Amino acid sequence: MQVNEFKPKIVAFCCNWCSYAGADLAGNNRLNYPDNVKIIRVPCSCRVNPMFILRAFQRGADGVILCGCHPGDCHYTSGNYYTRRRMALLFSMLEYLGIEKERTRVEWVSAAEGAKFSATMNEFCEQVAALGENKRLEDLRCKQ
Amino acid sequence: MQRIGVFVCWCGSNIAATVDVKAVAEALKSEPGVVFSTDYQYMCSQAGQDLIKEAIKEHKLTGLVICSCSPRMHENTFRKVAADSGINPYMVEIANIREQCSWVHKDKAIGTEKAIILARAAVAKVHLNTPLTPGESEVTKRALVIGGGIAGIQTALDIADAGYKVDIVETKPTIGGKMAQLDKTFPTLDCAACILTPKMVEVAQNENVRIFSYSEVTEVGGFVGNFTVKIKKKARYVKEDVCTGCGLCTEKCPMKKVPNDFNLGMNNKGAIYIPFAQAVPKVATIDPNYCNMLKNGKCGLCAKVCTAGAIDYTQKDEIIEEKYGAIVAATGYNPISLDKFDEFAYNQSKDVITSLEFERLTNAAGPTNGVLLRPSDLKHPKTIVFVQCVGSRCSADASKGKEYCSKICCMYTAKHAMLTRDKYPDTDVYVFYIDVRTPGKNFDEFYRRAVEEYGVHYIKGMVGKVIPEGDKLIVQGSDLLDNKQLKIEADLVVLAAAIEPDKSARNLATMLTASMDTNDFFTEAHPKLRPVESPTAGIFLSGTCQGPKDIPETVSQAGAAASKVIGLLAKDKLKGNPCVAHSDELMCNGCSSCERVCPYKAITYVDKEFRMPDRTTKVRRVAFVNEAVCQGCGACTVACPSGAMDLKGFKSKQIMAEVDAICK
Amino acid sequence: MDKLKEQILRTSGVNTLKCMRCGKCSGTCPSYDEMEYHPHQFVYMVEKGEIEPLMKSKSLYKCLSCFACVERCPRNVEPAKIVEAVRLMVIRQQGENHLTANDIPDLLDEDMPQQAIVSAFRKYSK
Amino acid sequence: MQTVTRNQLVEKAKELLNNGTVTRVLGIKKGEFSYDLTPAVFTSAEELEKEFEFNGFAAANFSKYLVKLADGEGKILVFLKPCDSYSFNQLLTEHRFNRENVYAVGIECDGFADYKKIEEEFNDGIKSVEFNGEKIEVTTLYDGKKELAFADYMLERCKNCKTKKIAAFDELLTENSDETKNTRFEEVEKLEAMTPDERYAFWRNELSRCIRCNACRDVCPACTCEKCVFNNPDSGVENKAIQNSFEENMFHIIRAFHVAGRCTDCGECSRVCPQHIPLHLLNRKFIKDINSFYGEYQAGAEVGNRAPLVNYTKEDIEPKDAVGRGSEE
Amino acid sequence: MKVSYFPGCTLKNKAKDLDKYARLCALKLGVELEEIENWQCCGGAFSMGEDEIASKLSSVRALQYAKEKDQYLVSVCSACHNVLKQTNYQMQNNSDFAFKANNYLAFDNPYNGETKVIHYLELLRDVIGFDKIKENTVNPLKDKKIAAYYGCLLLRPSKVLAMDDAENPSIMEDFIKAIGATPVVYPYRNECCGGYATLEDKNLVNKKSGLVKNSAKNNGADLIITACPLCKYNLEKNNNTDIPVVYITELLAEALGLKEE
Repeated sequence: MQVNEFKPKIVAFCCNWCSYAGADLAGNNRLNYPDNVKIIRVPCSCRVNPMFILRAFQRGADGVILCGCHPGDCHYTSGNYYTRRRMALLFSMLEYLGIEKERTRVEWVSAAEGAKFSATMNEFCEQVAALGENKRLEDLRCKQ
Repeated sequence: MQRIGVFVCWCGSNIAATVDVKAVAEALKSEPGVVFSTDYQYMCSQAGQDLIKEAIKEHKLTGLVICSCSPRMHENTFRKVAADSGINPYMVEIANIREQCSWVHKDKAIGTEKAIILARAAVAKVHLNTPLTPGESEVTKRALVIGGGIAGIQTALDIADAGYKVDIVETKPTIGGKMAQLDKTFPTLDCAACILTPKMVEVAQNENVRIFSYSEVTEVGGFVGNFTVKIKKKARYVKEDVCTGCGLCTEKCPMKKVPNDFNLGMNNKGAIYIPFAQAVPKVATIDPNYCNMLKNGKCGLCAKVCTAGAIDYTQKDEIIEEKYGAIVAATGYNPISLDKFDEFAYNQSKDVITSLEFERLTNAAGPTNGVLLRPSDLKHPKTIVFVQCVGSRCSADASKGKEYCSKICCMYTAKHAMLTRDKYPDTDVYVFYIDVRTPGKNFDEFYRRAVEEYGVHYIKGMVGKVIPEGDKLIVQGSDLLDNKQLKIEADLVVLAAAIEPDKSARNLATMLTASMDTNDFFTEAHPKLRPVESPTAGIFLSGTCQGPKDIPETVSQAGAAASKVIGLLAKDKLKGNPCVAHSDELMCNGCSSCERVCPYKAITYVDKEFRMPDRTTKVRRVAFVNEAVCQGCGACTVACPSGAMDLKGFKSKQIMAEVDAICK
Repeated sequence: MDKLKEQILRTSGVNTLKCMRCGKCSGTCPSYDEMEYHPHQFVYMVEKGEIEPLMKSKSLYKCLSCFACVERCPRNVEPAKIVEAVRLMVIRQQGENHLTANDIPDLLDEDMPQQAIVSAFRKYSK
Repeated sequence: MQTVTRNQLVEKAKELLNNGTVTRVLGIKKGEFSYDLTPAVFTSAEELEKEFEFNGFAAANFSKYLVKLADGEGKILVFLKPCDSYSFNQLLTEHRFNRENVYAVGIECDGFADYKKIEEEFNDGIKSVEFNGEKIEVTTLYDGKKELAFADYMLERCKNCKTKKIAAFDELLTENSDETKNTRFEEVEKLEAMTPDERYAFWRNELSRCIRCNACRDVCPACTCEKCVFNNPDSGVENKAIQNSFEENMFHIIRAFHVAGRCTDCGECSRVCPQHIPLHLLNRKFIKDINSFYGEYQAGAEVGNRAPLVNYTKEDIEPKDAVGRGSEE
Repeated sequence: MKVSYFPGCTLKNKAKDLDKYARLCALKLGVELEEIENWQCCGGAFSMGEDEIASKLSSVRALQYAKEKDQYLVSVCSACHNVLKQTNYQMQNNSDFAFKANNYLAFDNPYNGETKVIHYLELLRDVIGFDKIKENTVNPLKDKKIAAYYGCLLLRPSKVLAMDDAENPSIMEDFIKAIGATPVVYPYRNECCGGYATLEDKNLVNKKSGLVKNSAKNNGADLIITACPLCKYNLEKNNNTDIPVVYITELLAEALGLKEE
């Protein structure tokens, strides 16, 4: 990696039961992924309010990824089904407003999918890095 | 303003090798609100815990940030440390700098930088943490067991023995389940009825147990310790408390052509029937689909012959409502339908049967009184072929069958083969197998006896096709060890059909908000450490509804489920998870969005009077979260348009503070 | 991976690792008795990379493409596709056609439908 | 031009006041100019005669007012146009007012005029605007009297009227109709067909004009929260007045998402926007997506319907397949 | 109603009766079989190689033709039907194959498996309806005991052919009942006759066909019906058992009173 290569800021929301555990498993198995991914633990992907995602972009995140249990496997039985609808509509709207769709993502990662977690993060970072900085949604005043 | 202490763990070299722990502790010192920051080799050790306790005292800390391994490892440890030192345990946040930092990054500078950011995010969250106290709720001291097979019976008996009330709900007119249909049981070959029926009687006579036979659960509300359940008692058209079980009506009933489902349709019964001699409760039941009296008002013979006056053609379904502290699912299994496997000719020949049908054919109380006669012509079969793994171990994309191993078939097939050879030594018995799986006490020895002492021919390979030709069944299959294709002329073919959860289980799981896997087996809370609990609090699992298992395993699981139930019922009050949703009634619109997304029906609405700024009052509909039911997923918080609904421990402001800290 | 095996797997689209060695394909095969290597052996030998004996075997031309093994395989392995892939590998080689136009006249009788000839050509030559 | 006349409405209102069915009437009060109309409550026949107005500018959606007004003594009369009737049902679905306190009279609608468009035509100095059949007569200070074709000066939402069906009423003053039109997504489709850069430029141009007057929110029948998140310091998005980029980046997205699945597409937001921002194009994008992802859904079509965002099926589209689907169709 | 019709090579030649009566009967039942213009031979057997493209293009052409006419694609010959359905399935489910095939053929509108391919028997059952055949039967074959011979290609692989239960089918038996005869169910009705191996291994074919014929005869049949010219040939060449073999369409024509003597 080059030193001055653009490193996007990635916020990853992970549900406590599957994806956060999947990320832990990636750690257990020493499966590397970029350090610019920072995980926020939520009980369920359905806890993630679109406002959090907008907030992240406003504060200078370059990409936001939301990870939850696979549909049908939600710890709370149906939380991720709501997530799926909310994010389908939110991401579609962001794209409609001209925000590159590659900056947002939902991925289902189970507690057993450490490898998938790591691969997803690598891929997502690369994808966001290719787009460069998020200038369209960030609020400069929120940056220091 | 919080007084926050930051504790950076080395985890030996696990963290310290890739994260400069001292630099992290140092960097965090300058964060607002942080009054103490240090590092230590093993924060979770007794010495580490003491260090934290000391710091809490000395620096009058109000909140803790522990930079260590995943919260899934030690969050509870550190919460307990906080509680022991007089801080609310929910004032602790963990920055996961091991699994999600030191273990996935190699460069120390990078790891250190990330660890600092993660710690800052945790500090930002702790600033907004508030003390949380788990709610308490009463426990109803009565358990419900759904399913009256051996699993349900054993669970109920064990709960009753501990002195608690327990109800069994069974859809069939009698308890007993599949085990009542079996002949002998492996590997001891004692007769199923001899060991089961005393238990059936015992459960019926236990004063702590009530049996609702011919009944179904129709509605489940409430939560752990406080379930409200509606049970439909189907009309059996016989007064249960009056019928003496003499059986006269069943003999006199002129309608004789009702397929006897207890014998899997291999013989007939009357429209009024008692499933089998040792049925519990031993009362008659009328099948309304066949009874002439119920269908067109003609007959009434059973009422005439009944000396007890138990027949009541006007009986209606009855709904009973009861409260329970715990619920056990014990809904059992069924063999799969073999419609998609007709290469084995199950639908084309009467002499191709399932193993469960074979049990009835060899059972003394079965359609042939225990004499092994084949269904088509009631002749003794001289050559019998058993086919294993019919519908088990199929790949998911094979569009038929089950992916899992049904687990019991190898053993019962060995049993069938052995018993046949024992009773009818002139019969040739072949078993086609893919693998013989016999883990279990005395299991493999049992299988070996079938081969070595009883001369059962085990053939490694699978049957490709069964060809009914004349009065023979030509079984074409491969013998892989001999590299041959065999054609065996058989008189009877027995298919070890895969087993699947009872169809009622899915509907029940929805009512219980208990999760299921793709095969409709109930999911356990943890596959190893909590195998008899469902992830939904207060719901327990017993027997094959959780996965294929044999009788000894079922009985031990039934006992385990019972002990979990007893542990729950023994408590007077339950502490809940304090990270639950909470609605700010001043902001609540009463719009029902939250109620609609709640998977636990934890939200109800109340009309509440509010004082308006102009001193008038207004009654508004507002949401009320039952904290004992809420599991804290947070679906409602996003559905709520006004932001009245928030999740304790994961408040919007807390999460946004983390976002801000990360994006800084 | 062995090149031949790789080619077979690609052409057939079959994942031989899915096979649980139950032998149902061979239990069901109508040409079993005519074959030197049987359907389950095709799957197993390809998995082990033993392709050459299969390529040399007359068994290749005994498969009737009747799809019985495909239909009945509990693991959806589709053994017939493996047989076909090995056969294609052979007949795609220069001069390795199992059937040539010159062979035809001797094999014909006046009732034989065109279908027999075209399908035999499809299966036996390139 | 409206088929329903002011006098018809006044007569109906008087009748219902007189026979005691209602104690109050929700309507529009005359202003200085014909386009200067304010919703108001009338309690007597005299007030109605004197001040009740209904003309080609009377486009306001009445349903939102019921949240506050349906609490008083006796029933309140509301006249529901098709647009209003959907909002009416949606508010009932969300338990926002008590149905028993309202008497609803359904009235057909032929579309309303857009004063902003007329104003643009004449720069300044409009003295009066009168409606005469298919014509609009405008008298100005400088040019005297001019005639405009009504059809050319209709509100955008009326030109693309989604339906003329009245979805809720106690009685109908006029005929109900099943007429529907399917042109309202054309603008959205045009935007979808653009490149992300073009779309970004389009929206930046539109949203940067926002002055955060909050008129869109205040008029929106889906925005009836007891406390708006933008006014709530605890919500994390509190923002009462103009900031430089919040409007462009956040405010309108959050607002649109908040009403997604509940917005009936009544078009009030765009009608009242003093900066002429086509806000309906945000709401319609959500509606279009909802229709295409989860099946046709019209908020407020029936009371008690489950909004798409508080519902799901196990086979729902994945977000990655959803994004950008509009432009591919 | 009109449907696209793919007759196939043999029906134009050795199996003219199969073709002729298929058209006549369908017409009588209200369906016109419109022969696809310039159809090319399907190749007789479906090539299972994933990388086999050229050999499937003639089928794709026929499928595209039917798509443009917005018609069902019907064939009578079991082999053609099998090739068409399998090719169509591949066009639907293998995007790589579909992409390449479309590239080769350079259609104006790419073909992606839109056409519904049905066998003549499916046409009778699902489009026309066996009841209608019953109504139109003027010459019910009352005393005939008929064994339906499915062979392999009509049913398998059932995931793709999706016509009937591959192990215990009923479509031909129901057809036999519709024309007033009695079906004979026998275990070898879905076993292979030996197929194209007839060209070089008469012995193999003789064994396989013999099993089928014996089984039909032993179960009391006095006639075997088939939809496949190669099956018919193979069965007839086996002379161990004496039982006639006729095409389904011939039998249908007889029942409908269309058979020319």
